[in-house]
Amino acid sequence: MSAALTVQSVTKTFRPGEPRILDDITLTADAGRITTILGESGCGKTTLLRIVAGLEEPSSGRLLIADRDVTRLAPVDRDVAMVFQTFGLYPAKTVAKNIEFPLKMAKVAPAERRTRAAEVAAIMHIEHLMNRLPAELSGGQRQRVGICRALVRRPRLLLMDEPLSALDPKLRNELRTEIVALQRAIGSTILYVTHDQTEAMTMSDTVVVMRGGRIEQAGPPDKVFARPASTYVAEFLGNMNLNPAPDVERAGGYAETVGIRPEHFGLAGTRPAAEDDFVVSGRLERCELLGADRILHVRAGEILWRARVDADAPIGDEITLVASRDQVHTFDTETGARRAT
Amino acid sequence: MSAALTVQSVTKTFRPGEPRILDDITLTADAGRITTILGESGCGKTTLLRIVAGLEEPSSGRLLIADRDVTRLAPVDRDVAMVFQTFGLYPAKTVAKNIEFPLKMAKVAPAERRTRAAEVAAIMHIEHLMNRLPAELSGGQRQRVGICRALVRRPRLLLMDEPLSALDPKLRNELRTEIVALQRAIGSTILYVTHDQTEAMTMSDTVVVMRGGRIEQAGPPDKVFARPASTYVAEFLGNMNLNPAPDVERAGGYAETVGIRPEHFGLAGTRPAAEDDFVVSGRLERCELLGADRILHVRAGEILWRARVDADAPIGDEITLVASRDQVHTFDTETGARRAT
Amino acid sequence: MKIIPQLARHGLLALGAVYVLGPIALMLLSAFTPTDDILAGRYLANLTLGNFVEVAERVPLALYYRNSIIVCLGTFLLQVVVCVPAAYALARLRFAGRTVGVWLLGLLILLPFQVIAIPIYLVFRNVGLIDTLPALILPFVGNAFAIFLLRQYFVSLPQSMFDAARIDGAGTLAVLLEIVVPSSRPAITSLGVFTITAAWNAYFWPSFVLTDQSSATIPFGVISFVNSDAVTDYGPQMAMATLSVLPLLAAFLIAQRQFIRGLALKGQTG
Amino acid sequence: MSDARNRVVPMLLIGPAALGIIVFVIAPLIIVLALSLFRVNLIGGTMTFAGLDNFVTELQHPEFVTSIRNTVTYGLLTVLPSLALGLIVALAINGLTRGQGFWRSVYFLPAATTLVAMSAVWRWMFRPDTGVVDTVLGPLFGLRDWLGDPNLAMGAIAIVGIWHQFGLITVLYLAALGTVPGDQYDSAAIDGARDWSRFWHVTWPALGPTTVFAFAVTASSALQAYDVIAAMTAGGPLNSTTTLTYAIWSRGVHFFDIGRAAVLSLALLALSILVTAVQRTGYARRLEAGAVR
Amino acid sequence: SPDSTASTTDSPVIIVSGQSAQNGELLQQLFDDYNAANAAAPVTLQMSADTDVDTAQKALVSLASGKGPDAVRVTNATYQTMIDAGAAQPADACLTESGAELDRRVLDGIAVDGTSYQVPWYVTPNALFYNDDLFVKAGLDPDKPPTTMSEFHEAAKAIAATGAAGGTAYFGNDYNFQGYVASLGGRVYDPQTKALGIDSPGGTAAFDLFATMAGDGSSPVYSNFFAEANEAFAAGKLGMIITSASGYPALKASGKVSIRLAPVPTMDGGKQVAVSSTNGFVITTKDPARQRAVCDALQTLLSPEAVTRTVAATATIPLLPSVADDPAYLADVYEKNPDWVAVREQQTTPWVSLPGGAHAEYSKAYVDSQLRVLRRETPAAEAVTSLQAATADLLAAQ
Ligand SMILES: Nc1ncnc2c1ncn2[C@@H]1O[C@H](COP(=O)(O)OP(=O)(O)OP(=O)(O)O)[C@@H](O)[C@H]1O
Ligand SMILES: Nc1ncnc2c1ncn2[C@@H]1O[C@H](COP(=O)(O)OP(=O)(O)OP(=O)(O)O)[C@@H](O)[C@H]1O
Ligand SMILES: [Mg+2]
Ligand SMILES: [Mg+2]
Repeated sequence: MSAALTVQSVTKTFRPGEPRILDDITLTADAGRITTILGESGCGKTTLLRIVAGLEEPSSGRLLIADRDVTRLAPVDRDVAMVFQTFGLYPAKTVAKNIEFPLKMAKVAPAERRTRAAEVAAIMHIEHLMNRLPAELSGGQRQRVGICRALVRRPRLLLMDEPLSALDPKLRNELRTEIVALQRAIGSTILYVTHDQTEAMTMSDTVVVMRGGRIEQAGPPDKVFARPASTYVAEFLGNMNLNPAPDVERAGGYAETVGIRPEHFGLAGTRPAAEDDFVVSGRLERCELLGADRILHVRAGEILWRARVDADAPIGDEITLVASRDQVHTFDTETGARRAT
Repeated sequence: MSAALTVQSVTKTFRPGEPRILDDITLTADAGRITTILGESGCGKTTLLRIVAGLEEPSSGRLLIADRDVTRLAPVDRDVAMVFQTFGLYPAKTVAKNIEFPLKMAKVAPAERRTRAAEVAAIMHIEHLMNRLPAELSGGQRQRVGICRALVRRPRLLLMDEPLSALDPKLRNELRTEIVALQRAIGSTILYVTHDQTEAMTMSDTVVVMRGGRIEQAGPPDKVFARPASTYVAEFLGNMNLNPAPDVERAGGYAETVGIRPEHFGLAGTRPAAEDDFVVSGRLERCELLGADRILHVRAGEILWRARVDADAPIGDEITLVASRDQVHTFDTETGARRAT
Repeated sequence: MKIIPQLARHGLLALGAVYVLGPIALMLLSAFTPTDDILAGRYLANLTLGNFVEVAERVPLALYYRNSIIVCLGTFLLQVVVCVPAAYALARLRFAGRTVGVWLLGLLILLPFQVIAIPIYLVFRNVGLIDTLPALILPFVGNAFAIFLLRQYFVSLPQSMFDAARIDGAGTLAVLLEIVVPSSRPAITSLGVFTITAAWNAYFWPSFVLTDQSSATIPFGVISFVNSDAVTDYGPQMAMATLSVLPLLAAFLIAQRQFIRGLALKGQTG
Repeated sequence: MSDARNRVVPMLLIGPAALGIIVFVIAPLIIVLALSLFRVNLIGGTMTFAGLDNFVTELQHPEFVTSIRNTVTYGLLTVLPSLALGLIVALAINGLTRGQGFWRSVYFLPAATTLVAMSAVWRWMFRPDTGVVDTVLGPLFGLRDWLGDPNLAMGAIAIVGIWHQFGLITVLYLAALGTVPGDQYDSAAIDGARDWSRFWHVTWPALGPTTVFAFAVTASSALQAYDVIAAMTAGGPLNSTTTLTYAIWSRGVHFFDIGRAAVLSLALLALSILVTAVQRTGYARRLEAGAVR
Repeated sequence: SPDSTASTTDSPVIIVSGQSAQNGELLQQLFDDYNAANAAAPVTLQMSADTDVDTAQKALVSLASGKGPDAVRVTNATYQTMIDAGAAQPADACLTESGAELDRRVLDGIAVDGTSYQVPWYVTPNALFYNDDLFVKAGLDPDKPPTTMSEFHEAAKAIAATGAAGGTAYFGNDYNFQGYVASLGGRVYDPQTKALGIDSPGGTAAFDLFATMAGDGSSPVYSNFFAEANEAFAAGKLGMIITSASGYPALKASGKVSIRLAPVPTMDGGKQVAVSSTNGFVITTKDPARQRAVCDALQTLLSPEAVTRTVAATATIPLLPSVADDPAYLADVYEKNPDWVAVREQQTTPWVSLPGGAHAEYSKAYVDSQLRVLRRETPAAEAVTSLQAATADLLAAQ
């Protein structure tokens, strides 16, 4: 698979002497795929995207887009487009004018501008809004205009910075589906920033988890989910229970953390048990209904475990949770790194 | 259970002649419980809360707080407090001064003000921030200050308007837990506006689903989830599949919509089948990994069904989904209303 | 790589600064140079404070300063007391006549004071306010421009803050004193700059209503060195100009951060 | 929250300011109108009804047309140049990576000076032959004795007027530039808009409200131009710098003719209403809404 | 307040003076000495740099509002206005009582319909000031200053040829002009007959002279005469200037030029005549007791000592002829400044002003006409005609 984008050892420091905002980032985004960047607030996601777009310069490192070195090129010459979290629409222009703007700057003839704008507007279902001003649109509509404007130039690479986070959940679901459909339809390469786990899991071909300016883990979402490289990743993707390992679980004499996903717990007795199952008993402290499921908060001494079980599973006050051994992850408490198992 | 708040036939029109923003709203909020108001953007949630707070006057109808008619009382005389989505902190006052402000207005002596502010600050873990200005706080910290300010007067009724929507997901999880814990601890009555389904489901004792200024359905969250009164509610809570009923499912000659939650579908053969099971077969169009589960998008002719199945369930290209009859909801296609079954 | 355009900008600005600072520099240089040297173009050849001494001997500086300070602070403080509530009401309260009020502001903001100077002068003459400090203050207290500027800022304050205050039990006065004023420091500062600058510099109106020294303000000091029909004393004239300009310059440099924040307009005139 | 309270509170808040405006603006406006119909003897303290005499005399007097023309000229010479200079300097400063605060202060300094005092300095700079202006600019443009030349005096006054106010416009624009959403610039960069397009499509629309406000500030100071003129030219030479405001002063105070000064005041009022009307035109409204490019 | 009857004389006597740059220091000294000698009703001198016209107007306004000063400094440009406004009180009694034997020309100058309304301080004729050095440089004999306007013009041309500015015959108002009109037998305004004589042979000849000299470069054109001409002369850049003798100290102050004085050159075909303006004080208080106190204060100005100090400082005409040659008083001064004698002995005609409020506007109209003539925008004949017409309108409107 060819790399649409290669980021090589990119480092970014805003002010000399201050810590690195990006620290030796190397990644590739495959052509025609969605690569998602994930990580806590302030970890450098936006900065990385802006460097790829050419809105910021890297302090060191190189950028290749389709094997061409673009490190020193102006944004417009990189053949990238970007969708901003805050939309970045031109408030004084109608929707049509907003979408046509990149073409106008590229000196495309007016007639063709209109045709191409109409085309992308149709894909995003906003044909009927072309004469409105941004102020007259809802959030979801605005974001669709932003996407249209990014698409109209048929860029090789599409950058999206938390494009859905300002929207309400219903719109978010809708647009998520539309973006994926669109990407399938036109086969573009997308670099997608989010801190929403669901988005990362459902949309992407590759996830890149960032932390404090470094890449913590990268890979296909199911692989990352199945074998998180650290407690940070484990907590971020899937909200894993992370608790000190019971004494019996410790090995080699150093502190360990065990991680078990809430959905991997079962109620004792409702499933076949194995010899090496991980078992916890405790008191039910709280029980949250989540539609078809329930989250049980079970306290065992100092420690609180969450388990996701069927909404209609029978529960009492005292609860025993069971997880199979291969669903138990262990991490070094000090560094948070995954223990080899 | 006594009613902390009763809203009787409240109607609101902002400008004469314009449509009603609130249309004959009647509801009660039980004392010591959390009542959540849910609904799409613009449906009138905030307006209702502002009327309860006394920030707007109802065009008609009555409000009772603890059985006292407060319809004409000033906000401060209603013994309510409110937490705003945008925090509404006083930027020129320190955290301590912000929290003490309601007490100052109530002419509480300075010494007592300090004690009580320190008390609530301790509950919300912001004791160490008391001398900061709001601009020096993170979003989550600001919202906690907002909650403290609302609590310090020990109001009978606490109104919260999307208190978490401006925050990032991690903080949101944290504060959600804190708010519930707090409510448990001090037993206050909370009227909580959100459009986040998870919040509504996990926190509330009662949910009220609004639509276009009217109450569409109200009740305990599990009841509402189990028997949504309309397609609107069904879609809003749990993102139900809503598709035209197959011909055989139609009854009485009028158009019907069937609704099945993705998680109520199973793969044919992996579960015991019954005579009257609802069965769909189709081609797998897309498959989204969602951590421990997978969302299958199955196309049967024009119609697309989503099913949530175990991540490790074996799947092929052609898929048959099965749902038991009692998990199939039917709605009038025209009105969206639930068909009696 | 961005060094060149940056330097070009600095160069351009430095060029403009010749126009901007030239007169000020010339004034400062001349103030410390004897008149003869000034006429001969020999600045600072014989550094002297003599010009200032002469100013101090010829005009009652202390009186001018006192009057100017009273007029500036008086106008500003009264303006705040009078205009802040009005601007708050026009920005934040719903009441009959609000639209008309805002509209009227837009109209009055461009009304030159000179149009109405004569009637005010006649009235003041009849009530004996000629040659008094209140005559320099009163006409500017209820000021459309001040209300406009403040309203503009109040409109941009978040509604939730006002809602919170009402729920917290703050009455109108408490909202004004505890919430509006502390949150509006930038706007009030910029109003202060506008008002104090205007009052400090005002010459038209004072030259209307003042006939003697007792209430004369700083510009009179300057004018007294300008209007003579004998040979002009440039040295003392520039010294006087310097003395008149310095306090404001100092005040601006101190207040500028606040001031500039208050000038960021967001809303509309309405 | 009773209805009565709803009505009383705003009135109490507005009251003092309204009173001030009624007493010191509205009432005087009415008095001006009345005064224009009287012959006023200030010293004797008598007023006699004069009908339209004042209008007839004043409208026939060359001073009337001259002062209106001069006021308009001064406005044309100062308003747009001040806005343009202010904008250019603000853009130059805004693009700096360091030194913004320094240049902002430098350019604002004139606005913080006493105009009467600085007029004295300027007058001296404009001194014929020996002044800085004549010695430096004279050889370049062949112009001399600006203040003594009826054709140049207004230009000199305008140079001082612009000097005094464009720093304020700069600061206004700088403040506005600070609030232009950065994401629009980012969009523009990605969309391929370079310098001029970026200014025209992003910056200028965002500066709309400030431009309208700055116009109001400069236009109103143009209508009120007095201090520089009083200190530099006293309306001369040959009335070439006699603006309406200066004419009102000289007619009313210097020549003791209050009735005719009132007529001039009315002319100034009409002019300011005209400017306000211009400000309310579609273009200005769209500019203000940030919808012009 | 000075007008309140209760406190007639126990509050200080307030005297207002503009023109502080013109002998203001001397005036202050004279009253300081008076105050030192007589503490009973001390004088507070409110001095400003305003022009005489502005001073009078402000004083009139304050008088009308009931809180005016007790006395106001006037020149001939404002004297009539003060009388017409009813502000000036008769001063005959005060003058008589002082026992001062005033110069006839002074008394003529201040009498209006047989009554004097002011206590004079000095009488200043205009005179030719010239720069000794520039004369020498131009090859002219400094001991033989021009006596006619033709000679003046020639001398100006000679000086201009050296690169300096030649000479100015015009002035910042119609002060010089009135003398030229008189030189050819006319009168700009006759208070008795109310006849105007701007449009007269003298007026036309004067404007002609201004235009010709400006035209051939022998006279610089100053649009702001007072500031520019004085400064140029004091800086040694202007050869000759015809101005008020009282300007002497200010012009002398720079110390850089050797100033010489001579009588005003005669208009060609006319007689030698200078214009005199009386600088003095009108009593404005109506309270007899205060009038007394003011009179007492003003009488110091009429003492031989005061006259000596004044003349020594200003080169003006002594109010008291008797002190001129008195060795105890001015004899020394004149010996040291022989030029001054001729100036003192010029024929003079009093500078008249138009009645009431008309004067200020006339004065401005005059300066504008003169400037147009100097700039040669308007021919002299046309200028006098239109100025006379405009002035007639002003008089009619009174
Ligand atoms: N222009 C800048 N100058 C200095 N520091 C900056 C600048 N832009 C970003 N930073 C800092 O760099 C770090 C990374 O910022 P960035 O915006 O890339 O984070 P992010 O991962 O996008 O966070 P979020 O999820 O909140 O958007 C932050 O600490 C931020 O404060
Ligand atoms: N002051 C007002 N004047 C006129 N209309 C208003 C006013 N406030 C709200 N509305 C209208 O009332 C309707 C309901 O608004 P409201 O703010 O209550 O919605 P909401 O349910 O809180 O929406 P969201 O989820 O977006 O916050 C909207 O159509 C809104 O435009
Ligand atoms: Mg970001
Ligand atoms: Mg809302």
